[in-house]
Amino acid sequence: MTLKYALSLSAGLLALGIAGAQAQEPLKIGVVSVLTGPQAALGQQVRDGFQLSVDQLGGKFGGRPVQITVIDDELKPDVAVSKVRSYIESGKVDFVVGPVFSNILGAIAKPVLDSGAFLISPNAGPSTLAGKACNQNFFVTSYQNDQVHEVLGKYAQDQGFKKAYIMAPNYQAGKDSLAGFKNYFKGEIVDEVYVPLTQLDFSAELAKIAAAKPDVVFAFMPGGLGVNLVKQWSQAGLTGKIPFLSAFTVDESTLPAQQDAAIGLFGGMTWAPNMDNPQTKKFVADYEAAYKIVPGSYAQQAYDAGLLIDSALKATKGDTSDKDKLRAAIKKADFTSLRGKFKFNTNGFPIQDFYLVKVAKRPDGKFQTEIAQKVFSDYADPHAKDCGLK
Amino acid sequence: MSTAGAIAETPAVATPLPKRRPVIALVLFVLLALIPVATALGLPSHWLSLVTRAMIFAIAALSLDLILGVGGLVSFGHAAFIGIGAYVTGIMITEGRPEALLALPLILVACAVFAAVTGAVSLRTRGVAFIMITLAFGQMGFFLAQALSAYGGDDGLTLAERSTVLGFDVFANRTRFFYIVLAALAGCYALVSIIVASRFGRVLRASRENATRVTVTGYDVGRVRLIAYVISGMIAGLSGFFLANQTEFVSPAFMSWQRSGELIFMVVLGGTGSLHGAVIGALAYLFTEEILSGLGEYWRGIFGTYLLFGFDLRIAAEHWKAIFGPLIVLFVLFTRGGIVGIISKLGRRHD
Amino acid sequence: MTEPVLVLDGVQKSFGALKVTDGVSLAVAPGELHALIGPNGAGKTTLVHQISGMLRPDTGTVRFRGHDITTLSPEKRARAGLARTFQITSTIASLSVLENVALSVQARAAHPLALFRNAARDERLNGPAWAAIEAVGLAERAHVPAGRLSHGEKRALEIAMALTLEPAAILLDEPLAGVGREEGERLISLLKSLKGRYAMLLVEHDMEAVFALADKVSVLVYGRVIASGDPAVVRADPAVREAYLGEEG
Amino acid sequence: MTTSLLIVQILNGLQLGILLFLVAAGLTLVFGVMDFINLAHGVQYMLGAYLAVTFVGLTGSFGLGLALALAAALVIGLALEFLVFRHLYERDHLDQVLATFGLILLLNQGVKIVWGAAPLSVPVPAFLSGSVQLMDGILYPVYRFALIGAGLGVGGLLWFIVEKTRTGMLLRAGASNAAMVSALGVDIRQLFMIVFAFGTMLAGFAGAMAAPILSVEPGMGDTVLILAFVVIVVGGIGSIRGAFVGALIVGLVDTLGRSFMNDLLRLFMSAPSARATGAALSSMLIYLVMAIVLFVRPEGLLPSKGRT
Repeated sequence: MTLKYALSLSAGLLALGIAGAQAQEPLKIGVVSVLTGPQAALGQQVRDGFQLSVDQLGGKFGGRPVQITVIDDELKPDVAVSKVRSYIESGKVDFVVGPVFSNILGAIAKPVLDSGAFLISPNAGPSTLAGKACNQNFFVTSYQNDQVHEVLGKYAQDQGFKKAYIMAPNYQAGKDSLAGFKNYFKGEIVDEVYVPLTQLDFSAELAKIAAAKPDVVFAFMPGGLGVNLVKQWSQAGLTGKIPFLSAFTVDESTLPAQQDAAIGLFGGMTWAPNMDNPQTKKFVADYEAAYKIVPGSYAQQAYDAGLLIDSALKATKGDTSDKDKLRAAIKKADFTSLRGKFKFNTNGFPIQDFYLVKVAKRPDGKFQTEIAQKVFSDYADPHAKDCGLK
Repeated sequence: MSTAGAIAETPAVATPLPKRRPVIALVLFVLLALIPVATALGLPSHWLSLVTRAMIFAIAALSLDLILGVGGLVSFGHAAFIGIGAYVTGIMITEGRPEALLALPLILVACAVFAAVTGAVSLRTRGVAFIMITLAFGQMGFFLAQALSAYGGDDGLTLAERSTVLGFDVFANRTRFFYIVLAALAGCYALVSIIVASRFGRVLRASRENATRVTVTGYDVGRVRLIAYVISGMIAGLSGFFLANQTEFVSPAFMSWQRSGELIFMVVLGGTGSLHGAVIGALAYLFTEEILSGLGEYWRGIFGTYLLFGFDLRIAAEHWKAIFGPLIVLFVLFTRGGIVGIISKLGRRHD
Repeated sequence: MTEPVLVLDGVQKSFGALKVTDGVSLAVAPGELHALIGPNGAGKTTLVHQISGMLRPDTGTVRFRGHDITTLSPEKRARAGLARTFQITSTIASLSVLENVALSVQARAAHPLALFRNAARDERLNGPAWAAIEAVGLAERAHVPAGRLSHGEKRALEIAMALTLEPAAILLDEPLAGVGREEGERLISLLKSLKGRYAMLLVEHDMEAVFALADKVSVLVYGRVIASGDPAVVRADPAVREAYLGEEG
Repeated sequence: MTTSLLIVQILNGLQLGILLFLVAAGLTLVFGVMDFINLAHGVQYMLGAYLAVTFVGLTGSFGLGLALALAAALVIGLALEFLVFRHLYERDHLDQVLATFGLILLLNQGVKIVWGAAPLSVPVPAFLSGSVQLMDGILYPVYRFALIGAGLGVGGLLWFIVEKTRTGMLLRAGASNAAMVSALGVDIRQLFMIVFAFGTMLAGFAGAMAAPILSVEPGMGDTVLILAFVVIVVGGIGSIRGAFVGALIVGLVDTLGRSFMNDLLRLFMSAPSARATGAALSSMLIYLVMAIVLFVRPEGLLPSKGRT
């Protein structure tokens, strides 16, 4: 029994070795994403969006077979670091794609970049990595975090709102969010509220909003917080009375739960599933066919990350040994983004258009965000000037 | 017996100090010391980091066992000490003072003060009230770390460098760091063993079982427990120092209540009160987590495929918690006294 | 006569409306075995708790060796030389007999809470512990965990632990309760051997034992001392016979 | 700050308290009577919410869906009792904690496998979808009044059962002395099973009632579990009255702290630092209250009789 097992084991290892020698060496890509806990819905979009790009390209980037390892960061920074480090140590890793959240990115950026691998963030884009701490091997296919909040601040300013009530969870991204909004909104802030990340019931805040009578409300309430807030907002009869602007509060990951309560609420984004270009139409249709849900920006940005890597490898003919050549190829961003226009700034963050998006119900009964108007054109984040890269 | 008092006082079955203990501990440490050799011989190389991390948690679990297993005090806020150790390390490095010989005394003092203050309040209560009040202090530490926006707030703090010893970057080499942590674990183990076997330890052990008897014998049980609590907190702070240096990152998540719960879990999994049980529990917990969550990759590494009877094991790995959970339940239902309980049962069968 | 070791003066304790001990006064002289008897619910154990410090009297004072100890904590009373045993035996079940007694010796040693000094091999603790164990006749059982002792052996162990505190007085709360006949006789002879060396306050139901051992007897009924004095006199007291002995048959 | 705002905030606090009471009642009952620490109570609450999503969706009726969800929660609860819990009653608390922690892992992942990771929701039933104008600019949903009513109803029912019925007498006796109750010829196992089933139903009911206002998502029970534990230790373990009072205190402290902490601190400090301190303080507030209560009264505010 033991002998038989040992024999089959060594045979397996032998087969593995031969296979590795014959085929072209696979491209090793780690996808770091949150797959457990309440935020797993976002992480699944990232994983699935990236996988879709690989599948559509026949399992190969630039002609090289892709070997994806999915790493669940559990939304715990120290867990993420140890898993990512383990993965990097396990062998020559070419790319790490991920994660969803900035605090995880802050934790894994150093070990990934120190190893010489390229780090492509499909969502998180913290200001530190856009500015002083920028890195030549770090690229972002989403946006700099502040920019989305600035979209709403600019819109509120353009609309001539005078009094705003703004709220976010009590953590760093929440503080950055409200700061981003205030960069462009110059009216009066009647109240600036930070709620615990675990808050269940918003009735206290809603009562304060009703009492303060602002012209506009801006909220950054990601995930389940947003579901609770939007449902309770609508139940309190505030829908339609006070304009509701938000970031990461109404999107394709939360809409299945918010449903009608979210209709007419505004968000800010660089893309929406109804974007009028052929690649988006195909992507949305394929994604819905494969995963049965409407893809959101998380999936879209991860998909773009896949296309980006493919474009770079095509340029280098599958070669990853010359890092400088590969980096130059990535910086060209020579692929057809679902957003249409897409190019990289010196700090590895995109320069792109931003839109106000609005929640709508599709004819088939599903919910999605739709582009309402363009707010910024070719918008580059201001942190790039703090970055020493050329 | 009152419910509130029962939780901490029940496990009166504890064997005082099993004779087999030094042998098991010795075997354990020798096996650990061979891990770098094993990785050189083909064990996946990231196991070196994994085992280092497991040993860091073992230090914390060991410190918890001193109060939980030996002293009968179930602290549900022990992660706060890991957090203090990690944050002092991180803040010192950020402020340009990476010297470990400066950071370590500061960590020990900070943890001792925090333990003395919170312990003095918590130890007025027993049983479930003690669990909850330590949880409360742990949560306060968590929210405080979250409010430290100068040091990253909720996002945590990436360390610019590792701690140095006398100016040398001794933690840079992973194998060296492994052996330093192993030495620290062995040192803590020896220290805690000595304390448990000491006059103080005898009073602490006796207090868990029968505090009234110990009191009328002439001891101030509250003071004994407070001293144990402070010592335990200081050792846990040390593990925070290592954790910060391993991840090169500190975050409020280090002191979440889930982390405190995991520590309790490690101690109970290994077997309470035996000290080496806590170490074994921490190792077993992290190894099981690693193997289950990497099930597909390990399978492929051995057999060259993700499939087992046509089932993609990567799916099982994604839902590893749904496997881990029932394993825990089965383990509790069918064993007594944790892993150490199983070992000593096997040992008895041999005799 | 010499100054009494333990003096209770008007000790009173109520739980709600119920006065459990109602102005109890009594004195125990050095070397004297003073028995406290009374029917169930008379307040005997409550009184012992107040003397040992587990409960605090509402009014009244407890004096020990000339000092007022009414508000002192139990561990301080123990260190002052006031030892006790429990109605329900109270030992450390998982520790051996030797360790239980050594724990008690340690309490009066120079560094009772030394952090790094090994306790099990410490002859300064084990020596006196062995002496006490031999005095109560448990030498053969010294390495058995206390939890596995018979009931009478546990009583003896408790007495050994009390002796190592070098007490000036020992409170014995029903040491014979639940002990078989043979073991009971052994305990009685043990107590007899201690008589004269320690002041003892013995709470006991077993009348045979009480009258065999006691120098002085006090009778507690509904929280009050209704009679106190020489055993023979108390036995003859009509009030006692009615309230207590009559009941016993 | 206006009086009407204060009144609305107090109402909000009470309503959060009632929701917590619904969760805490089952927890304290199981803990008090059976001396059993059931960490899985939180995931049973979550299951209730998920089952409500499914059954309300299937039947199209909130009432019918709720009833079916409760029945399903009961079936799952009894299955768990049979497979797991019943073997743990005699074990020490740490074993119970460990095993029920395992169930948390299983069920949190389990709902993700069955229902997916994305948040879900239950629509507010049509007959409760109206709202009442309590102050200028804000409507108070009728459903929330229904929630308060349900909480009070459950509280009253429990009080009646525990204080006024023979079963309640056995429960109270069982809480202080299980051996005595079994000596009376009562099958203590059966009694425990009934209590556990009832506790499960309460958790499921709380989850189903919360589903129309809260996001139904994996892990939703974890936060609530900790709050429920805070509630029962503040109130006194095993005491229904204690759980009720504790829940109201936690609900009020949390809501009022969030509402007025900033304004209060602004009297002493600048607006930005008041905001920062206020946010940190209001997160900590309930834990601070719990620590103080336990420090002053380790047995809780209204401990049940027969335990110390």
